[in-house]
Amino acid sequence: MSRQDDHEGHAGLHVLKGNRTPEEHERWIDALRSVEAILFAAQDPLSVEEIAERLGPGVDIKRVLRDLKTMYASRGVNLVEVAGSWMFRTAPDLAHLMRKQAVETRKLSRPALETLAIVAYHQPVTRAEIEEIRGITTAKGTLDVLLETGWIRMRGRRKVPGRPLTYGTTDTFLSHFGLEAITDLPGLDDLKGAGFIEGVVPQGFSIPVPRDGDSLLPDEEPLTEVDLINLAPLPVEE
Amino acid sequence: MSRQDDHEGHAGLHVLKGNRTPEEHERWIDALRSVEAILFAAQDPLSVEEIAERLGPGVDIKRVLRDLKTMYASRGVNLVEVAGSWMFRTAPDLAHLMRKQAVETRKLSRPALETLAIVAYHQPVTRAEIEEIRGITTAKGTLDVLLETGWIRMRGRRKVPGRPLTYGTTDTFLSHFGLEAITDLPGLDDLKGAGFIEGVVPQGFSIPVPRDGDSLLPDEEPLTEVDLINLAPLPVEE
Amino acid sequence: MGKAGDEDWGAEVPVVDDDGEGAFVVDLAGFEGPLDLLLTLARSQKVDLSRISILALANQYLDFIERLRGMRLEVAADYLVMAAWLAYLKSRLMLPVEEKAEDEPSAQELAELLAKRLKRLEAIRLATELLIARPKLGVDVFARGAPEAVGVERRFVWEASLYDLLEAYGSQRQRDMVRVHHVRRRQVWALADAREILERLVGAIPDWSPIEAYLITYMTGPESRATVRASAFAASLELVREGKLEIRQSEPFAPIYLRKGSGKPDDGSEPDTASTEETP
Repeated sequence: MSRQDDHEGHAGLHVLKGNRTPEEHERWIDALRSVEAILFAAQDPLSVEEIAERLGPGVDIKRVLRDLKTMYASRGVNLVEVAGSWMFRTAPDLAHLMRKQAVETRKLSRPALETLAIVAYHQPVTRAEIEEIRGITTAKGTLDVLLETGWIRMRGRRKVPGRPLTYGTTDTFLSHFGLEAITDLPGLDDLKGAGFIEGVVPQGFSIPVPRDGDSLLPDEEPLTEVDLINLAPLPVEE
Repeated sequence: MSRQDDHEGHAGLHVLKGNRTPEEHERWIDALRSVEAILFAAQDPLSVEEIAERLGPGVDIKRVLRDLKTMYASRGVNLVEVAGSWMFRTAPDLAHLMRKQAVETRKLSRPALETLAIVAYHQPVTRAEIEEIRGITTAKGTLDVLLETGWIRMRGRRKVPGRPLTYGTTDTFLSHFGLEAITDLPGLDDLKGAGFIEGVVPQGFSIPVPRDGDSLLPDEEPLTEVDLINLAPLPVEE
Repeated sequence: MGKAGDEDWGAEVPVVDDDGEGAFVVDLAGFEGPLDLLLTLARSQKVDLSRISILALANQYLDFIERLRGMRLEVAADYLVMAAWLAYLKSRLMLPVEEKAEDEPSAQELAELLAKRLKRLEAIRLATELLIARPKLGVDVFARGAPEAVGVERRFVWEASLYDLLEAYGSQRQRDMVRVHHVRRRQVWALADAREILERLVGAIPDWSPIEAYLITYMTGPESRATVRASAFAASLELVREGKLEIRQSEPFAPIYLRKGSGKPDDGSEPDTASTEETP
């Protein structure tokens, strides 16, 4: 299988040839193959930096990723960006074929899902705020379960009396729900359109723009070391 | 990215269109995508039967596999058959990307340094001779480490009972220690002058003039091919 | 409500709990709190939540709670708190517009706040739906099933300077010098040692015995034989001169015999002593 002279063999690659010299094209093919192999082999998403580290310098990895994404868009496996990192995944429309692959996953209850959504859309959010939105006391276990899934985390403490803990989502959350960034949350525009983002509603009634990133807000303070020890979620019993 | 009408988007798939009706072609594309996804997500290689079980009837899986194999032949990932089962694997020529090079700087241990110095001054020298000079048993690992540094090499075998291996230094040794030739190693007077040897040197104490050159001495015989295979240094453990 | 753990994983929630005192507490399963119940009731009005009649909603809620109580079921406290609050709101809404206190919201404002809270809950419910409808990793879409691990290839760059090397060699050979010196001392039988040993041994043996018999235990190896013999012989001559030992050899290279001397210093008349020779 000589890569150099068999045009047909390049399959998907040749469609992206463009206006390159044969040498440039060859380098391009090499870059595509390399990134393809690195990402295909990996189970977890890889950042551009991680790919670059493996490839060495001189490759425009972002362009390669864009081309690969296009090439794979119609395939059974797609290249997707998740939380700034890239990974191959099976195409969503083939989910029916994959049922067998699915390990028995525990389904989160409604309250837990709702709490997760509130953390996602309102982060950073305190337990009291979650309860205010849901109009119900949140069982301590619910947040523990969510912490255990690795989808939410304790971000810090709100600088108000009582210094309540603030919660936010993790990269694992983004990865699980196939979100490139927290701003990609579905329905965000609808929520904004309904006037919940802007300050038209009274204090404490707004659905804020979900904030990305790990950096604390001005009204948050970091967790202390003691917090980190005491708050480590206990394993949830089966 | 509509799969149905975007020809370009099919990337590798359209080259295999052949003489099919649009409907047949669509079914064919579906089969390719499905097998692609199933194999990608599978934890172990899958047999034709296992794939068939997932896909349901009516698909010529062997042909699908053959087509996928052709499509992927030039790619960074290949479809390979292993013991009658199929799996995606990164292309063999990209194996170097699947390894991370971790370069660690290590200091030679004291015994290794001493042994190296003895090899340098006394070469060609056998292990027994090194032990006699050091007055201590030399661990097998010490010589292995030195062989791994590339600074010493096995020269041949001494023509005495037991045919012990003889060791000598390499060109890498010279270049690492900034020596033009092995004869540039300082003699007794220089060592004394530099304070490496202090006090009164007893009668008969001498430091050999290191012998240069790759050619074997009259009492050495070359390594055999069997030696070269058996003596290949094993990687040094962490 | 208020249960940890299993419930969060979608376990069955009991509809009715026995509180242990015979009365049944309606857990209002299916309703996640009074706000959720209100939202459900509001939806049944089938109008935009922002134009909903809070008054009508309050009535529905109060009716619902009343019906439960009519069935002599105990209703969880927070539902009752909401009922009380709604009854209060209803009474204020039905009164003619009162004089508004500065720091207190009007009944209309309270109604609007409630409507907005309901709308917000509904919005987050919708968002939850959208979120869980997304293809989920490990459920709908799958990552690489058999990832190829990246092998870490450790390469060591060894470090040593010429200084290190020479220092190692120098001190090694220096140790060597000291060690060699010790070994020589052990291997040479000093004259004094030989004399001392011979004196001790000969005293114990009354008759002629070959010198080898005395020395055999000290000749531990071929390399020590010469030094032991030489020193022992030299020492024996001295002892003969002092009269502490007699020595005899029948002919050159014949075995040398020793015996205890008379104790008087030798006068040189003994003929045998002259013709002895050291084994080469």
